[in-house]
Amino acid sequence: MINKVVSGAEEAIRDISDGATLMLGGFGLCGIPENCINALVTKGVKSLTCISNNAGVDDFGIGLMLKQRQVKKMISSYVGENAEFERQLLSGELEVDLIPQGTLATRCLAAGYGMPAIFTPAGVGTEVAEGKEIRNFNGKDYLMEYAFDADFAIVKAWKGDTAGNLIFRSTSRNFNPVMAMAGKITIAEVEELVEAGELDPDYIHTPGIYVHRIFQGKDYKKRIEQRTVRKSEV
Amino acid sequence: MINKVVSGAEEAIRDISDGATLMLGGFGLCGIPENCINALVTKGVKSLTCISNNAGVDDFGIGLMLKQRQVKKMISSYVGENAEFERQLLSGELEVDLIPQGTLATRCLAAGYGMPAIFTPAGVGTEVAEGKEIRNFNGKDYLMEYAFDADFAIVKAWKGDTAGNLIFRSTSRNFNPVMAMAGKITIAEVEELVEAGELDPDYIHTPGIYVHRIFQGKDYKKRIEQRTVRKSEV
Amino acid sequence: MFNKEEIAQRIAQEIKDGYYVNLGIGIPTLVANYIPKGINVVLQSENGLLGMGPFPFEGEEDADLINAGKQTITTLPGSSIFDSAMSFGMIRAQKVDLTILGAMEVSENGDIANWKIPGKMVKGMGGAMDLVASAKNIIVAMQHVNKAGESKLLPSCTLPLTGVKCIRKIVTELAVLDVLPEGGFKLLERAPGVSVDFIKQSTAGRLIVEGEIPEMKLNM
Amino acid sequence: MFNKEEIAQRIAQEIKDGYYVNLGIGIPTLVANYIPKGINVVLQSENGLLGMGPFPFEGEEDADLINAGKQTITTLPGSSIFDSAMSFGMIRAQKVDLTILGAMEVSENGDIANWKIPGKMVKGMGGAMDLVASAKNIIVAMQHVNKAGESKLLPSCTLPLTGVKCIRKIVTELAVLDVLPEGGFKLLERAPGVSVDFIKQSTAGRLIVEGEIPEMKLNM
Repeated sequence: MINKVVSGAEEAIRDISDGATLMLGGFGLCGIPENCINALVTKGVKSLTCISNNAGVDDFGIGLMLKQRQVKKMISSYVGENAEFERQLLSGELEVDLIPQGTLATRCLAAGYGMPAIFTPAGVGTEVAEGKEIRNFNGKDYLMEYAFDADFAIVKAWKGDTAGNLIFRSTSRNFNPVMAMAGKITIAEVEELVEAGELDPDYIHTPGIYVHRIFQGKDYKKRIEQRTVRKSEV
Repeated sequence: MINKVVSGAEEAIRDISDGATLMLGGFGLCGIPENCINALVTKGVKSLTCISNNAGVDDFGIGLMLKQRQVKKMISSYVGENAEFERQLLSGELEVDLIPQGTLATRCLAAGYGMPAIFTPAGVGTEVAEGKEIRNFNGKDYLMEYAFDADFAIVKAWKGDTAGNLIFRSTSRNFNPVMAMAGKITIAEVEELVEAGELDPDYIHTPGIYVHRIFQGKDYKKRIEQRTVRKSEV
Repeated sequence: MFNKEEIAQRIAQEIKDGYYVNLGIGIPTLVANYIPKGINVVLQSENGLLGMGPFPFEGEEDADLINAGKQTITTLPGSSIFDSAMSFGMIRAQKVDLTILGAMEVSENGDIANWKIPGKMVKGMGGAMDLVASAKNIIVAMQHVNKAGESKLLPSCTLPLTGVKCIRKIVTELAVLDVLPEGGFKLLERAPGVSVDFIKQSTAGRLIVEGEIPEMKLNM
Repeated sequence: MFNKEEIAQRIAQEIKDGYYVNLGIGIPTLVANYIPKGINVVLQSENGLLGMGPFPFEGEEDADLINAGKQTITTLPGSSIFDSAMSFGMIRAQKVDLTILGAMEVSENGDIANWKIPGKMVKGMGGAMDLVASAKNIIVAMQHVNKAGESKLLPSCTLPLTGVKCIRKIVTELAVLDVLPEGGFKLLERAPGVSVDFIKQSTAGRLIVEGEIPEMKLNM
């Protein structure tokens, strides 16, 4: 097997430079690559285009990069819950491209599966359709949307092996596998890194061929955005 | 959960009638829905269009349906290893549409993911491209290929639960998950049927929403087409 | 007049045995509490879960297990997890039988606006555009009039659209209405104590009233 | 002149550390036996496996574990299994570094024909059209001439094509040749005991010979 292990976040992001286009996995704060985001903040790389379903919160996730004005453009489906984001957007410091969540996911899939474009009905008849090719199949209109072209995809998995195979836990899977397939260079941080052979080949979510660098992350905070509970039955 | 269990192959295929379009999972003889094929042979339903990567061998798999002249048309990527197939093809009794294997898989995926068409470079400049729309993206030509439209998808899984969730074993996975997603009605036969809750949600290959009927098959032969071995080291 | 819980309760009656259902944020989320006993329904959460269960007990929250509203939740026996591409794949392929979501405006031809107010901070459409463009059956849960007292059932939407000609049914605090394929809000039921005239006054789009309009009933 | 094993051995030298490689049926399959020691290579089988291992020991065959040639095989530590859509997805996305396959004909502009002979029973293209249309680096392993003694390296293919302008390198029993982007077979090496003249006679397409042509060497 080919060994994809790097020492840590710093080495993993070593060649991400100003102006790069990054995909960042996660949904809300769930399943985000915490270690790599912190390393990007430390490195201070600027003018990034970030493709990520959400933009974090003020003091966590991509919000940390926004605070340092490292992000030039966000491509997301939903960017609420972030006051600094709002300030930068309204002041014109930050560009935002809002696209439907399914379109976001499928444009990642398209990149990972070598399909230059896909068709989706999402956004037909809305401002999302402006300037896009519309095509009718079987009586229904679809927009043609292009595969993403990202320099780096940065994802967070639960377990990974030295060959780059990844397994995600519960709904922290979300965008991580489709982004892992879509980066020119894919970086995976995992909660537990094991030797090749320790993961069952039948239950790999992302085959190692899609992953270029992998490392075991540390100090995961795994913050909860909306803690909703019911009373314990006694 | 919604219970998808039926009593067996006979009940599962009860409403498959003459002229239907079927998808049949498997690669070669690996992972084919043996029980349902046998039930289709017993039922004697005719003029079928079968979408399947291969056409079985003379005395096993889809070959059994061919022998009884139940198949009007095969849509496959590779149909060797079958003398009766060859005879019917050369005599004009059987129509065959040969399409690239990746195109076959991706047209299933397109159906399962609600994408009316996809773009692939496979077949550009060859007879496969005849009559098809060619489109250039980033300097490379692609064919536009349409999603399949199958009345039934019939797949074989290793384990399944009463909610229709499926897990495949080793390379018997092949076309089964993509076809499972693509049928208007999807029938799954499994080697072991368990109660909902016994399979780990993180390791489901095909979510139950795609499966309409499930049953525990029996008497699996799981024939090997090319038995290749090396001598045991003593 | 109905309150939010009652709107949710009335919508729950539209859910049939064997349905896969996607519930939006707000009133739609409440629908889960009123699914009729004895029917089997699976809730889809578009961040990648089929078989969404109730909120976890205190102390059992799992940061890795949330719904599309980012709330901590649980799974149920028979649940499955998948990635975002498959989630929206099954939505586009119409494997989800019913989508219930909120709206700012609905037009009499079934257009919906629910994601953007010009001049205000736009948070994004999330999965709403995918859901309304794909679902075969969409019910809107909303207030009949906005906070300024203006009708949200309009001849045509004034806000930026989320989807066109897609809404089939609307349940508000005042009424249950079908959106007819040929256009127009057909009044089906009125909330207890609400007159047809009041519904007429509260509906800016074309309201179709035929025969006696019964009161909404909540099956308890 | 080289035999099939030697052709495979020579091709194996083209494989670099860290490559993901797809091997077609026939001579290409033999390449697996000659991958240089000390480099790490992962074999992809397009029926849905990364990390293909050797044939199983007698009695350990598993009907559920086969390669694209339908042969029983094994996995290796670090293998992964996936469905056919993902398999061809990674092929189309050029995640596979090198594809090695057989051919009936190759033209001097890199076209390949390897799936159909008019008048004969056609078995199908399998995954060959996907592979040749997608791979960034394709080596053809074949005999220089067919059984009738006719060259298989042609000005243009006479058989129905599998793919166009896609072949980069050819290894035969006589020679190693590059297919130049601008067209033409550039002779790189000749098999031991084979003269440049003999290669010229065996090559119907435009052969480009520049300078001294070394003998193929097999790193053992």
